[in-house]
Amino acid sequence: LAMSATTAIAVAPASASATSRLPTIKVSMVPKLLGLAVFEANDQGAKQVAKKLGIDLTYTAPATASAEGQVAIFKAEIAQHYNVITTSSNDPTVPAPVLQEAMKAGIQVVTYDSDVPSARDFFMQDTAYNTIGSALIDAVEKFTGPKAQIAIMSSTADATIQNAWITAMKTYIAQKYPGLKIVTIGYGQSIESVSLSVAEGIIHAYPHLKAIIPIDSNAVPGTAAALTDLHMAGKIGDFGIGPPKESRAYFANGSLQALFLWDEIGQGKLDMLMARLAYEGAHGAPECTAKTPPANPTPSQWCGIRTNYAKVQSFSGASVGLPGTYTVSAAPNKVTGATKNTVIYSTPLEFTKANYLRYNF
Amino acid sequence: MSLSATSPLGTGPAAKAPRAQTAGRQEARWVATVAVLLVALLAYFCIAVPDFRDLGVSGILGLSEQFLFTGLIALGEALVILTGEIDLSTGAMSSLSGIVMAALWQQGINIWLAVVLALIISALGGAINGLFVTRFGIASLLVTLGTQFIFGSVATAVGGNAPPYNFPKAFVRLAGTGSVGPIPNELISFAVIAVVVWLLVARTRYGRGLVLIGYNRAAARYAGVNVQRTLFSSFVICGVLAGAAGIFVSGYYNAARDDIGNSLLLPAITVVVLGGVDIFGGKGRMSGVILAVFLLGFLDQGLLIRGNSSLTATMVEGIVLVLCLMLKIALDRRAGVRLKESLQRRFGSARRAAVLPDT
Amino acid sequence: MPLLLVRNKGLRSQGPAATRGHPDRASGGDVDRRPRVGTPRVGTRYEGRSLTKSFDGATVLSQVDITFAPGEVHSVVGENGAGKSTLLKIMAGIYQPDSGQLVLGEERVGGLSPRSAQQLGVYLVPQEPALMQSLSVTENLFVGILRRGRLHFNVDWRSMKQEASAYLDRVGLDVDPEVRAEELSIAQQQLVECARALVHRCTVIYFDEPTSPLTAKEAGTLFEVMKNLRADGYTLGFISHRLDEVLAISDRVTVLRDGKRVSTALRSEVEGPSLVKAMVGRELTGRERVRPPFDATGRKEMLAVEDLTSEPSFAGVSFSVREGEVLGLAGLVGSGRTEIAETIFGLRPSDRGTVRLEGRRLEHRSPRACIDAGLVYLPEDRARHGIFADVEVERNVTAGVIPHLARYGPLVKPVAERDLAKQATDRTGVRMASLDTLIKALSGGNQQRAMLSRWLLAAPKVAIFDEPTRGVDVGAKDDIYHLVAQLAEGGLACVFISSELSELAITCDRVIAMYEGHVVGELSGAEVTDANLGSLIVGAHTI
Amino acid sequence: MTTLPTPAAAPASSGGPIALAGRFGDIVLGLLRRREVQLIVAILGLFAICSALHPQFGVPSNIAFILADSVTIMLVSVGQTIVVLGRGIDLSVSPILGIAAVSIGFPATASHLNIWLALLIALVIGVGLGIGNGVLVSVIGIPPIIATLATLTIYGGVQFIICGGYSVINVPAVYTNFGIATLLPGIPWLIVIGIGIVVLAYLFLTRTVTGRSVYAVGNNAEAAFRAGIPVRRILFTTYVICGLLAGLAGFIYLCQIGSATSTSGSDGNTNLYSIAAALIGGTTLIGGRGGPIGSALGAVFLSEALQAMISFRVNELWDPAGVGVLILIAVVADRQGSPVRHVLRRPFRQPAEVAK
Ligand SMILES: Nc1ncnc2c1ncn2[C@@H]1O[C@H](COP(=O)(O)OP(=O)(O)OP(=O)(O)O)[C@@H](O)[C@H]1O
Ligand SMILES: Nc1ncnc2c1ncn2[C@@H]1O[C@H](COP(=O)(O)OP(=O)(O)OP(=O)(O)O)[C@@H](O)[C@H]1O
Ligand SMILES: [Mg+2]
Ligand SMILES: [Mg+2]
Repeated sequence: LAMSATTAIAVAPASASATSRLPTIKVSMVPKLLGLAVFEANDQGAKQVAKKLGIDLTYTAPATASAEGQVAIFKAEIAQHYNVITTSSNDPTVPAPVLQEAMKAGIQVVTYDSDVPSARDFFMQDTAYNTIGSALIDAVEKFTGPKAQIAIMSSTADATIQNAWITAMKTYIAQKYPGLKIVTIGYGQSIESVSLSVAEGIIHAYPHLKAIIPIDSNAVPGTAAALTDLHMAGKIGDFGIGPPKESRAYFANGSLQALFLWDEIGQGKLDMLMARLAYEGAHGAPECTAKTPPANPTPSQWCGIRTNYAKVQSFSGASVGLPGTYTVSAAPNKVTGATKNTVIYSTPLEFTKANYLRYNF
Repeated sequence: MSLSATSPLGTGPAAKAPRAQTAGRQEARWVATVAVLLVALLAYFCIAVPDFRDLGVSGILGLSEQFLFTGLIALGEALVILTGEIDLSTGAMSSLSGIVMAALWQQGINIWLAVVLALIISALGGAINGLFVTRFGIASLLVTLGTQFIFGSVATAVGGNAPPYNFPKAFVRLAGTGSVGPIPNELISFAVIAVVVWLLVARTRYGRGLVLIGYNRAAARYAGVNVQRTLFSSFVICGVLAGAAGIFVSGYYNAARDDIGNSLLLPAITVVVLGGVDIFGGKGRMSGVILAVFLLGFLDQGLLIRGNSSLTATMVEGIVLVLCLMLKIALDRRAGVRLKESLQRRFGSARRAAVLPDT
Repeated sequence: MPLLLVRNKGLRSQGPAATRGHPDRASGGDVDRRPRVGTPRVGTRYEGRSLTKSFDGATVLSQVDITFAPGEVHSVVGENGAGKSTLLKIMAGIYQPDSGQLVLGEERVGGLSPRSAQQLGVYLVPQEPALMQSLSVTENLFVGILRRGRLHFNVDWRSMKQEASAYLDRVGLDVDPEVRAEELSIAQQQLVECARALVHRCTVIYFDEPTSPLTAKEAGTLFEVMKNLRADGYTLGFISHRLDEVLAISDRVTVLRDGKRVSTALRSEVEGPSLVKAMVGRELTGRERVRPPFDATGRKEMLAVEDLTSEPSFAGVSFSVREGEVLGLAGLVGSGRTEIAETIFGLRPSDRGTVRLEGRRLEHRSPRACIDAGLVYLPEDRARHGIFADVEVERNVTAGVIPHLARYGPLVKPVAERDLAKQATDRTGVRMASLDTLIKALSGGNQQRAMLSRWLLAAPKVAIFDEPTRGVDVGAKDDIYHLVAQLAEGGLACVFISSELSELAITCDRVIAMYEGHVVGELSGAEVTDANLGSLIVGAHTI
Repeated sequence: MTTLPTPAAAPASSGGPIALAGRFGDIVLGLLRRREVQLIVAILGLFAICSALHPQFGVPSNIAFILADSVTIMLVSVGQTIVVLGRGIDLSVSPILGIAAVSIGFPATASHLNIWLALLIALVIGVGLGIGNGVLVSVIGIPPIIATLATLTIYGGVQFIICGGYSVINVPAVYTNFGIATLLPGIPWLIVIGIGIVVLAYLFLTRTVTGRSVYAVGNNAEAAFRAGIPVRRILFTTYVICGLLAGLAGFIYLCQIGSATSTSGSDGNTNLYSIAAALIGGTTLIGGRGGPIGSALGAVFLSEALQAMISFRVNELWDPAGVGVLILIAVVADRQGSPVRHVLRRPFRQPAEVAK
């Protein structure tokens, strides 16, 4: 990456004595909806580190994936004087006014997984679009050979991330495997039963299909179930983006070749760290607002990565047990999909028949 | 010679007749009940939920921005339900109207013009419902069940991949998040519209006809009410109000979405029923509906602020609906609505005479 | 729960020989597989003792004693709201009395429901037949006691169909038992109700105003059925506002007034005038014309109907009415009178023909346009087309003049509305607690008065009254005749549709007779008599 | 149009050959006027057209898919039909389905619950929730549309609470195998079960006392009450049966989809599709007319039409609109059909007295 850190803020692993001095802050984690394994895994990770970071965590979400439902929750959280709201938004625009209202009320907003670009302090992007796109297509090509018909199963036509992934895949195919042809994109509406019927419809409609790429966590089991029902397991390749646990049965019966995803538990941890950092950046130690931040701040000097604090561009994940350094983007990047003030969480993990049992999300 | 003079019956002692059983009193009592419940609810939240109390007057009024669009839909829905019909397409209509407005604006049309055009589209949608109901004589439940799907799909199609957002400031302030002092603009708009609809139902000729149709459609026709036109226009008004709700929603969220209204239909019907409108038409008052908008809305918002999950809030609303209806049935029964009658009312066929074509 | 459920099958064979026509016999006395229905006991006395009932604090029946004896038709008469229907409904288990006892045969029964009453053999034929319109006649007959087949829970259609035909024969009804109820006429449906009572093995059968929707001829058929049942030892109760019917069919007559029993007497001991006096508590004017002969000279023609046609109901109908004239429209039920009136009033389309009001042609008629032009129509079916049952009297009365209620722009002024309603109801003498009373709480006669008030408010020039005295008691009828006379006196042109020839004779200046959708004759002045009308309407003297 | 399944046998034949020919014509016309026959014609017609235009549409696996896909909606809509015949409506079928699916799904994955026991539990849950609706409607007397609107939210909440944030995943193969097993190529077991239930429902409605009472109550509750039918008990029964079938549908859903979430049932629009199938099948919402066979065919037709839309690459966003149009066509056909019925039916019998 072109961007390099001018100053790395190393967040030292917090010792018990250090954390006790941190003021406890109220943080909420509002995923798209309740009951989805990936979000529950985030929650699991977040819970593991919350106490250490001095965070009083609330995990709540609407019953269905509705942006209005999230807005109602944000509105109530403003009234409840939360310090930081972290959310995976159901819509890039609908919650913007209320999140802006929250920011005006002095609440830091961190989005993860799904952004609200105009109303947040920071966004944690799951992974770079181009990385996951090329990883998928490489795996597909290995299965089908260079000339093949493939199809994509997405959630809805206006799902931002899915569309970005699709674009990334198309770009990569155009560059590297011109023989691959995306014949159709099916939309399963983020509902497993709908995904199932749509996938079966596609399999019937395209008898020469070689692979199918479900890129939404409901489309993955739906598509695999369709392949199983139609006795096409292994005849049509199935490579998707989604969590492995839901699809163990399909790895086992061969109707699913590979899944790509990031470590959701770790993502929950990083989300908490970013919440703390955002809070500290706004309210924290005076050093953080200084022109030149200290090179090695103590835990009591948690320095933020505030927007107006242009020099601070990366931080270490060590305090929550994540390896490496995370970089905050200063400007949008078409290839990775990062926008301003975005942290890209990780490169995708690949789950296959060989390793799927090791992951519990 | 006056007739009553020739007829001893005509001047018989009034005391002999059954005690006055007034519809008005029954309805007024329910409105009062809803008002009491609303006050009690607010009092409870103010006492028991510090975060709610801390919002202050303006903050509490501000909460209403969250549910007034449901209220707008409920007003129109109440109009239709008063005639004994129902409109299930209002939620989809809101989505459609918001998205049409946004799409037009994106095409470079002035936002206010776009608003007007979206309202016209909503009126047309309402007119389609009305047409099927009056001209083809199809039960509105069926018609609007069908058009609900259709409006929804059209909204999705119009919205395309990237529904528009970030409308002009003036529009967002007026329709969405602005306020005059502590009073949100949306509340002001709602108040104005609510008063107009209330007057329309309670005080105008049109409203008189509307309610009579709900009580007995055939008799209304024989009494000279233009049943077809009144029914038709009730669907159009309902469509326009749903469309207006869609525009307010879009303004409030500063974004349009093809499914933004879907979640508004059931709460709107709940509000109407909670407000005391009989689902079979005729009985009910707009004032009850208007109060119920706030009752249900504050219940929902208050529970969220109390720290309950939105799921709990919805469930509590369902339970409150059942309890309120049980209370209402108990009150009405005391007032003498007997089993036979309630059976007749619920299942009898006479009241639901088909719409005869006007000649 | 019923205290008494007779299950003894043996009793049936001991029943009086009078059961000769019983279908069970005809079909060879099949094994009865119905599990729950009691065996009929023809020859049962059924008694009500000091029955009291009130609704919402208003006492409707107080301390009424009545005995229905086997082999007798016992009529209950009284004004509207006297409590007749309430009494029979209590007897049939539809209402519960507040106090009092019911004694069937020798045993007390209590806590009746319609179902248990039927199991005991008591059935009420309601005024409006209440059949399941989309089900077959067979199913309607057996509803509630569907024959079970061998498997116990399944339905044995075959045996029921056979029986159905036998029962339909018994009530003189020649229809296919498979036909749906909605395809039958009202009279036929009434007979189906009657057959249903027999199917349910009911031996105590009540008829609540069965004849009001029927013609004299249809009523005659029903009376034949009733007489046969009486001869077979059934116990019959009957309500009617038509005293001639009551006198013709009854063996015993009970008079109710204001919820109290005034008298019970054998038919041989009562006669018309005394009965009326007992019911109303005063003498009525009787059968004399209620107004002086009409002089047409100098009177403007108000309504002129020319060649009005609406196939297949009626064709080529022409007539006119003058200012201050009462024109009668006579005919059998089904002769097309209501259709004519509804066509004139714009409720139905016409194929051709014109309607003129004061010489001006009324085009594109609708009820609203007609009312505004000064033409009103009092519908025949008050319950369905007239009243708004759950609405206050006030709004019922002003419903016809809604456009005239507006005072401030489009807004209605409540005070003005109340004044209007008050004037109009005073004029017709509606008896009610207040204008805020729900109209359904009024008796039939008072509801009809309220309807008349509605149309008086519209200040009409021409009024069509369709069966204005249907289901209205004698006293109220008398009032309505006088009201019509009074209105005509004031210059109103009236069209008076009635199936009761005698009331046409006393109210109308001129009568035209309809037969199968055509005008078949006209009588005026002294020619208007029951006898003349009677022969015209059956098509005997086509002119 | 919506001919009742009359228990009547054909009328005894009589008359000469002309009468016979006429009678044959009558029978054909009569059949064509039945919604069930129209639907079969529509299903076969659509199938013929689609198979002609699309090589993959007519293959056995696609047929099996269409049939299996329709089974859940079929079962729910048969239950819905029974409620609607009694002049009610049940808007809570989606969460009933969902609750049944998740409540057996969790023990099935966690402790390999026996499949038959699971089926039993699903049915018991359906009955229990149906009883809830029945109490609100027939005992308390809340209008059905409102009562079930309330239980829709309440049951939906219960489904969430049961899930507690987790989804049912990795349902054991015993279940999923059951979901995809076929009797013959193109004939999945599920459809056999579906047909079995439909036949039972048909027999129940036409051949049993309780079933006939449902029609009577839907036709005219007041008259039914007077005829001694226990109206409330019958209404109660309809909701219980509807719940039972929704519970069964939940079991089948779990077997078919192999997973269940806190929004299963609701997210697939089960409510509306079940009502739509009933309406398309000729059951009218005013009660007393229609039957389960029409609803089942309606469900198959819906499933086929949606599959056709997928095959011809119509964007999924138009699926709901397709359903909406089908509903409107069905109800307009009903309406427009009625004058035809009046013309075709046997001549109106004049009352006896009109004869001279
Ligand atoms: N369900 C009810 N609720 C309240 N009042 C009732 C009810 N049924 C009857 N009443 C009242 O009881 C009184 C007697 O009614 P009932 O129907 O027995 O009179 P009736 O003699 O049959 O009159 P009509 O000749 O008009 O049929 C009337 O004043 C009526 O308004
Ligand atoms: N359901 C029906 N289907 C077909 N024809 C009908 C039906 N009902 C009535 N008719 C016909 O319409 C004509 C007029 O009927 P209707 O009973 O309205 O006449 P009416 O003279 O007003 O009788 P009433 O004394 O009841 O007022 C008759 O020819 C009758 O046979
Ligand atoms: Mg009576
Ligand atoms: Mg008539």
